[in-house]
Amino acid sequence: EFVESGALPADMIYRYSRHLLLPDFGVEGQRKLSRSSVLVVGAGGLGSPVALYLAACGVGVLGIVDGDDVELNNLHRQIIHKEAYVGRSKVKSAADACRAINSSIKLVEHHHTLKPSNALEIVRKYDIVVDATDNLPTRYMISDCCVLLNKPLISGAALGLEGQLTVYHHNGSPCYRCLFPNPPPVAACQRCSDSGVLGVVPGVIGCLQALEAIKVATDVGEPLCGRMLLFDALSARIRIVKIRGSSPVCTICGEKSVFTQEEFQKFDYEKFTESPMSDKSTPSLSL
Amino acid sequence: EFVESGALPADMIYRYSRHLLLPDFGVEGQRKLSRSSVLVVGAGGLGSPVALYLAACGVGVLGIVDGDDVELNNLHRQIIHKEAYVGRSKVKSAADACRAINSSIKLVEHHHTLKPSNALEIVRKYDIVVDATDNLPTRYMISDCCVLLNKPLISGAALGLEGQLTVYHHNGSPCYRCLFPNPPPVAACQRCSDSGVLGVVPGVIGCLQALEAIKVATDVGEPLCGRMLLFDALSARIRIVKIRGSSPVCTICGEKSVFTQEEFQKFDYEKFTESPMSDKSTPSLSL
Amino acid sequence: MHLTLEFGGGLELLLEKSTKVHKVDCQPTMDGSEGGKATMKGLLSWVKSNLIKERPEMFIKGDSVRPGVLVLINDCDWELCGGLDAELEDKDVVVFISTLHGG
Amino acid sequence: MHLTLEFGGGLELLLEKSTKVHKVDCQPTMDGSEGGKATMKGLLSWVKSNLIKERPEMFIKGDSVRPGVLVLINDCDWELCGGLDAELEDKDVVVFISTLHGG
Ligand SMILES: [Zn+2]
Ligand SMILES: [Zn+2]
Repeated sequence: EFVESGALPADMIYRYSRHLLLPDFGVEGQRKLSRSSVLVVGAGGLGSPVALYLAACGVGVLGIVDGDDVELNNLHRQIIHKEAYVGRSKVKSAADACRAINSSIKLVEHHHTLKPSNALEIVRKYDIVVDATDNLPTRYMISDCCVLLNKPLISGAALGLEGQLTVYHHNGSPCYRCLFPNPPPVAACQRCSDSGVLGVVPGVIGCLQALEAIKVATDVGEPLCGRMLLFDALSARIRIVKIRGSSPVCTICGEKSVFTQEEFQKFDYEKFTESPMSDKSTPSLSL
Repeated sequence: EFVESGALPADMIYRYSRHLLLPDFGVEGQRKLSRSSVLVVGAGGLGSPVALYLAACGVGVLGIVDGDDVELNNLHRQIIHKEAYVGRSKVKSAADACRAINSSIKLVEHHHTLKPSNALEIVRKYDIVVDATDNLPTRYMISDCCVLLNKPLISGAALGLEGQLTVYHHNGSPCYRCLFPNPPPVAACQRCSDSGVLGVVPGVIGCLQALEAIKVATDVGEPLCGRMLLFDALSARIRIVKIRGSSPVCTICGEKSVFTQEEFQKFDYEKFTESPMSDKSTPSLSL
Repeated sequence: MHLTLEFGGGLELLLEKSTKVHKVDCQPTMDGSEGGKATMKGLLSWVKSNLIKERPEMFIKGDSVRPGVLVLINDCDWELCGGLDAELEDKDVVVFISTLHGG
Repeated sequence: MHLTLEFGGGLELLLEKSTKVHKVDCQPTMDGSEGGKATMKGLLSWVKSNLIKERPEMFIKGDSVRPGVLVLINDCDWELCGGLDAELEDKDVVVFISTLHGG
């Protein structure tokens, strides 16, 4: 769609020259990127670097979905949003920032909260999905949706001074339900608004998510399939561990799964996890 | 200077609420950040996330030094610069972007190439220095300067699909000369303009540099002193290795060092490394 | 036997002083004897009795860990090593980490 | 003895197919015998003869590595393990990495 075939256009050669020089990446990698479409779910702490780096590197289509507005207490970590956008849509703010750094890619703004009722329709249009959300029910929902539509899912999370990253449902890797068939007790579902997060921690994880998306889109290198990265900012330790593969008995991605798109659309993820999808509570600080 | 004492102002409490909630960071961490000053040398691939995250998190004074102008072929990785700034000063572009996300911190623009003749004067004003440059002679110069002025140096590098990170001259860690007393042969000095770099690789390293700067500024956690992080994007492997401490026989930071500020100002780093300080060559691509 | 136990993702809050890394000397056999096989099942029981200071239901459910906790033996998912029946050896590193949801 | 040798920071370009990780079986003793002590000095010589395919001056200078190369034995700077005289054991992991300057 964006690059027909053969040689890249001259302005692209100049813009992406530092990519084209890479023996492991080169013209073929850049062409694959320009033909790929990536959906970033969440324009927050993780989504900020994901969207900026995917826009800068030249993916063909970048979709961003988020139903929230920018708040001042987002800005300590959500570097895609300017003060001038406080009170306005996060998706608009993020898309404008991406356009300003690369006007040559196609940006799609999905100004909704992703829900079972709209997720299939939105996710279907993309090759790769990046989970940059901040709550448990949405994480289950996105994973189920990606299994139903057979899309690779680049999943990152950050809280406090720690971060986690893996690629679900790709090259034999598990889905979220393979790893976590049952949701944790409600008391274990801490959010950034409850427990805080050091701003640059989602920055590190988000950059690594953008990298994994690029690797999956271009088929270059070894993505984090069947492996999980565990990041501890305080001690500056990073562990990359081997995790189980896709489970044959998984109720969603397993061989005998009977989970359908219709069931997905009716599934109550908030009830399943006993946890709300939106995270708009203001922390009560007594200092 | 920026926060006098006692409680934080109300707008700061709201803006940084997610930091204040962190038990390991809290009000004391935020106050230390707001009283710290950090100099970022280089507003390029590494400097982009470093400057954005340090501005967002609320360091008191953020200085940026770079003598170059924004070029279109920077934009695939230098996410702080907008297309509208192509042809204009990188320092101005970066400072404007930082101001837009946090107008409450002080930004200082040093629109020069850092040289032995001006480095002491500029570096002296800051508590912490971040090396986000792209060439070997400047790396030796910044390290020597930081030893002379006794400043911690957060040093990152990225090329191709690899990155490296450590903290020099802090808590007994070595200086650059302790590790590399002699410069490598000229043929080993590849640059991004020669060999290319995948845009998000300096993104990952730059975020980690911002994190280390925050840890040093707030005295929270264990900075990467006497350790080096080695990042391989292709295989998604990260190694954190133990490196030697400060060498007693180092000609710069060692006990018997006789290196003075006067000698520093006259030292020819380009001749020492047989390598130029500026990196303005355009790659010759035949595609 | 000497084991290194690490807790993360918030699980460290259940331990004294929220310490993440614990180097311990224990006999995580089913009857605590030196001779028996040291298993993860024995270790979970030992951790619950000896390290967890509060809210044990945030760590254990039934005879396993609660949902949402990943267990790693020498950087490998315990599901690949036998789960509760996985045998432990001297100097093994066992990580318990709660999955994060924030962003 | 079995060793894992890794090359990075561009040094892999000196090897066949630019392969970064090499699992090798070698006797890096000074005379190549099985009985002698395996040292880093012996290993450098073995690597130069057996793995380096081009521009050896980009890897070796004199009897050590060229300036700008870090050597790590089991994730530890070889300067802390004895440098050229460091003794190697079976299954050790030795990393040779060239320092990067880009940004
Ligand atoms: Zn599954
Ligand atoms: Zn030194």
